Amino acid sequence: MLLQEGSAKMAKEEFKSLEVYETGPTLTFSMGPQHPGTGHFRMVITVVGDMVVRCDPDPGFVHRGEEKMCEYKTWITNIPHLERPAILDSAGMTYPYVLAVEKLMDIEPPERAKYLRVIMAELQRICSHLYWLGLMGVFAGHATMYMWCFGDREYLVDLTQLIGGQRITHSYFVPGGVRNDAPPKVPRELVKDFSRYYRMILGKDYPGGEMPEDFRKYVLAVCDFFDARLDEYYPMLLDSPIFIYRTKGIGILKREDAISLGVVGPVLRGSGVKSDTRIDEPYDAYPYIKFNVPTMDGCDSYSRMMVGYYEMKESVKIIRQAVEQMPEGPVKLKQHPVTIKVPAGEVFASAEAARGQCSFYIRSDGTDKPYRVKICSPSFRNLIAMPYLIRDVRIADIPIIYWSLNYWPVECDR
Amino acid sequence: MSLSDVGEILARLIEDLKKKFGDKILEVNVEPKKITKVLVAPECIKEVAEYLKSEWALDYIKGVTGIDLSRLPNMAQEVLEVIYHVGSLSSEALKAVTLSLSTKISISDPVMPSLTSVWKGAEMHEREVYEMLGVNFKGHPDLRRLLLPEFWSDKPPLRKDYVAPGRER
Amino acid sequence: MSILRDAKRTLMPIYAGLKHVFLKPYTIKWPYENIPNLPDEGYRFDPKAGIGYPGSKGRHLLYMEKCTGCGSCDLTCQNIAEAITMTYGFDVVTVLDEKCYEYFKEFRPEIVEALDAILGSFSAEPSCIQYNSLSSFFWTPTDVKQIIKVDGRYEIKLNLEPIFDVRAVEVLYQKVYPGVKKLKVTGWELGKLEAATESASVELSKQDLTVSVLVRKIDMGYKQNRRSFFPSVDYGRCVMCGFCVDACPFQALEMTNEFELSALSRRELIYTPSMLAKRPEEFNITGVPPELNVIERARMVFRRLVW
Amino acid sequence: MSSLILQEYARAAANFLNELPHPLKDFILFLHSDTFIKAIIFPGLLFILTFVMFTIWFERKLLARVMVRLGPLHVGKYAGLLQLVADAVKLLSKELIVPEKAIKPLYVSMPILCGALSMLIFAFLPLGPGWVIYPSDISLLLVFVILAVTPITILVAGWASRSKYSFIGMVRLAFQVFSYEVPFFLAIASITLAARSFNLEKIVEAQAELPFIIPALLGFIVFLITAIAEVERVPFDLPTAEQELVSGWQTEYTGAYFALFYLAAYIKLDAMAILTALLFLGGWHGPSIPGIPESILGPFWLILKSLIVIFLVLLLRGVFPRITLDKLLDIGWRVLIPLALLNILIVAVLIQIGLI
Repeated sequence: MLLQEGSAKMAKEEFKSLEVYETGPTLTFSMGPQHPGTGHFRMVITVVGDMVVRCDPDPGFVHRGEEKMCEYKTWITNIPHLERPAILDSAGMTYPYVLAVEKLMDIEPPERAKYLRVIMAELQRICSHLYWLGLMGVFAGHATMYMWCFGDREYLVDLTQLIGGQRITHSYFVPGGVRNDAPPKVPRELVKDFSRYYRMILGKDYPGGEMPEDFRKYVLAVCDFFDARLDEYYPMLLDSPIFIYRTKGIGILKREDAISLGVVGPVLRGSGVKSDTRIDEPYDAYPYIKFNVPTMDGCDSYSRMMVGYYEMKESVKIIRQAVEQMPEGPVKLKQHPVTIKVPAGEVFASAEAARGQCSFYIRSDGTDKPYRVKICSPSFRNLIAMPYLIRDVRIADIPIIYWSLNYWPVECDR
Repeated sequence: MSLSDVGEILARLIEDLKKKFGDKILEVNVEPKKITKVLVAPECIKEVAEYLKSEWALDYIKGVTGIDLSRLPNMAQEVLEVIYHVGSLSSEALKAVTLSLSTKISISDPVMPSLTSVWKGAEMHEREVYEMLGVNFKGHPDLRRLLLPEFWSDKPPLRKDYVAPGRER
Repeated sequence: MSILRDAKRTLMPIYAGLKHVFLKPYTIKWPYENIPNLPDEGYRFDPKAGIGYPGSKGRHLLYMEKCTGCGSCDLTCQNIAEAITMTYGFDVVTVLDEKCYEYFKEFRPEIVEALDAILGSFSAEPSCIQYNSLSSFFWTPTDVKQIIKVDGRYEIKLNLEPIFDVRAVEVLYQKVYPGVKKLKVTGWELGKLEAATESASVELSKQDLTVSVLVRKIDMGYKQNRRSFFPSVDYGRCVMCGFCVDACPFQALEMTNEFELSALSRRELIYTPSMLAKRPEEFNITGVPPELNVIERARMVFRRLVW
Repeated sequence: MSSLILQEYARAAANFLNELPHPLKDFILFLHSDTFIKAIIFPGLLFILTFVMFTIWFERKLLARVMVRLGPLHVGKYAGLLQLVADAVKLLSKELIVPEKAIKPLYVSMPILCGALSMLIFAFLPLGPGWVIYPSDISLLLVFVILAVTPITILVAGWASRSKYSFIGMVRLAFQVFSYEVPFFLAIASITLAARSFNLEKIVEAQAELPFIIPALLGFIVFLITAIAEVERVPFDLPTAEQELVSGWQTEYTGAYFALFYLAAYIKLDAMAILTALLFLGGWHGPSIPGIPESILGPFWLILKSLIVIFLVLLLRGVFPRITLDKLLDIGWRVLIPLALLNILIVAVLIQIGLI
């Protein structure tokens, strides 16, 4: 039978942390790796009744040895496969790598490239956060949010496609700049298609009649559109009493715990710690741009989600400023496009990816390949919070807490 | 915070460490913008870590790197290096600081004390280093396989003598 | 008051949902509708300036008249996806001597009549090669593309466009050998087999007749690339990063905005240099699936039951 | 001339019938009878299937439009009308998997029982004056009995699957059903009080002047919420919560078994909508249109009213997240039951002062 008398004893031997619920039958089951709620990731969950006693995260189902792979590939050809772990946020993953290699080579990218990098990184941060918010809806049983987020995400993906050539995984950043300049013009059909939605959502025509094909103005128009859309998300999901009931007070990670566990990104900021690599260790064009780092003091799933929501608003602000301030000029240092020489040495560099601080430790021995590349990916650093949070909660709260960490199995496993 | 401030703080930190621990600090590698690394012996790494946490408020672990140094040029003996990248969040002045605390252990007997009691967040990182490089962390609460498959019976894959299948050339 | 506010917050989603019913959907009915967001230009790279031009990173476009066969793209891709392979252009020729020609005249007169006709007035346009026709080895008159009489022998070409592969042996084994082996049943015997990188041949004999199939490297007439050494791309592996375009020092590779690359087998995803040299518009792919009639639709629906 | 021939044929047919053995004759006469036509065509099987098909299509289209997408497009000439047929063919052609550990007789029989029981509800629902398959004086009670029994088939199905997710889903369903049946019945009780009958036709007749939604508004709200919970729709779809329990109690069911459960859920939804229209919205009463007989206009109004209810229930799926079990029980015992009791009080007072 499912509820065996002796299972509590068995579980006690198996799991040392089972102290509180010594009596009473327990049920142990795997969530994942084939589960609509977790993705390529497994949690071994032990429950007593409806309460979760223990959660044992088991990553590694999508581990592909990125760090070992880096040792076999050259400095530039590492870039396409380094962005694979987080395809929605490929800029976030390659950004610290590129920064680290630049520090090793002691070079500085041209000014315009810095702004283009910021635009690209922020666009992808929004894309990643939209995925987060949309799937948060799905995990709460609200499929509409997912569809809205993905519908609106299209216009941001179009922007990244115009700049980087592809919808995702652009391989856009290289040491010494970016691979190509932003296009001067936007395809006419896209502008026509977008202006219809602009009118539909904002309820007004583009100021001055027809929307121009100029890239800068188009980006600003998309920013306006997206701001208006963000305001519509709020009453639909984030202010809905049921959603607030589902997330508020669920999965509390206190401030001290957040610091001592070493979590990053919106999880850390949702616990009230104001920490952002873009502010603390500013890189590229971030020092020239004014923006806030949203934090929430709730320390719960709702705070984390709201931090993500407000971060999207901040990112729109950053993109607006970057597009307006972007100077003319070259976008890349003159160097060989695929073979670069990197002097021996070691470096530790960080950048703020969508899910939090992503750091690279790189050691070079002066050859054409890295000696060791260590990726401290944000999801891996947030993984540790999972067993602490998924404990003494209901089964229904597991997906909510899991997804409020914005955990991305591939990024964790690398 | 400007770069010079960070450099100044780090310089003070290292001076303080040298004064406090003396010979136990084997090597200091300060490269502005790149890395600030303090090499200590494995026996006293816990002591240094506790000092850093209590006196310098370095309470935020950013990552643990393990490297197999045996294929580096002019490397006398085969050693593994384990580096703890730590920063601080409770102190506003130290937010931009990343200190790398490292230790070297021999590849034949890779044992070192675990720092999970100092930095709780190092648990998963140490588990990863354990399975990827075979470093045995003494005192780790739950030293188990993390990312590799259950049936993995080959060498630790991030050691240099492990060659990925299909990459022999 | 808080109850009222809660009620309002509860009803707001219903209002928002109802409002969206009247919006135009985001959905693009691809492939029945065009995708508006595709940049017209493909990604290109200027080796002199050292930067790329923005554009879509879709299928590659190869300029055969610029490619020198240096293999930089191959070298770069080896570190990324191992999708690019440098391949030679090969020619498959069936050589008949006089005696053999007479034999065919006796037993398969319709073929030889066609051969004669083609030989008499040869000016056929080159068309796309049909690999399958080679493996059967039994020519039909339409398969024969060119016949040349050299030193009293007849050389029959089944393809005018070169077959690209890494080695001649591969071509022989993959394209010719399966058909040749079938011939054993009808009394033909396999004779001398010569297999090398540059050329390969197999001899077939029946009584005193000898036919040989020859795979040999051809010169496509590009001055800078006498070896006909061009990259072919396996789109089952390519990640479309475009670093091969960056690596080409002669601007011979570009990317296009063509992204509809699906195929029914892995083999069809390997694009030979002659396919890469075609511009997307020359492929003339509409993307719209064919209209099925009722019987075909029913078969698709019931295919599980039928099996 | 032609009428003569017809008469001839009729006479011949009557002779033929008379010569047949008794049971067969009875059967053929039954096929001609009113009851049989009702059971098969209008309030019966064909109508149910068409109504369910329309409901599912409507749900898909409506949700798609709320989500700013298009919904089914290709199957069927217009707007994917026949998508459900394609889905049914797909489901029926799938392999029927019975888990190794499952209790096979129960596992296999429960979907059939569930589908049959939910169809049985329609036997007692009048869809217009006289349009009822089995007229009964206690039709409301019978409907309620069947509605109370169908969850038990699901409980047994979840138990018989012997899977952990099915088990948890089943337990959730048990909590949900047993806590929501009480307010559900209390809400109905006020109606029977007001109409002084358990006969659904008489209940509708009693609403000729005033639909019961006006005196029993609280009861309507309670009834609607509990009805949504009874048919396991969002936001009360905990037993089959995909993100938590894969698919709850139906995790192990495939192919035709799954199709039967799926169908049963929508039949129950439709039955609930019709029941709501009958009990609260005045049934088949509506403005009469000259030239159209009452027997056709009645069902039209009733179906229109039930469609409005269905629209509301379907829309909720697009706009609300799922609630948790503790909140569900909290609402059920602490809010809905007092509300339902208050509603009975109000109705009783209204009866006492002679307003109803």
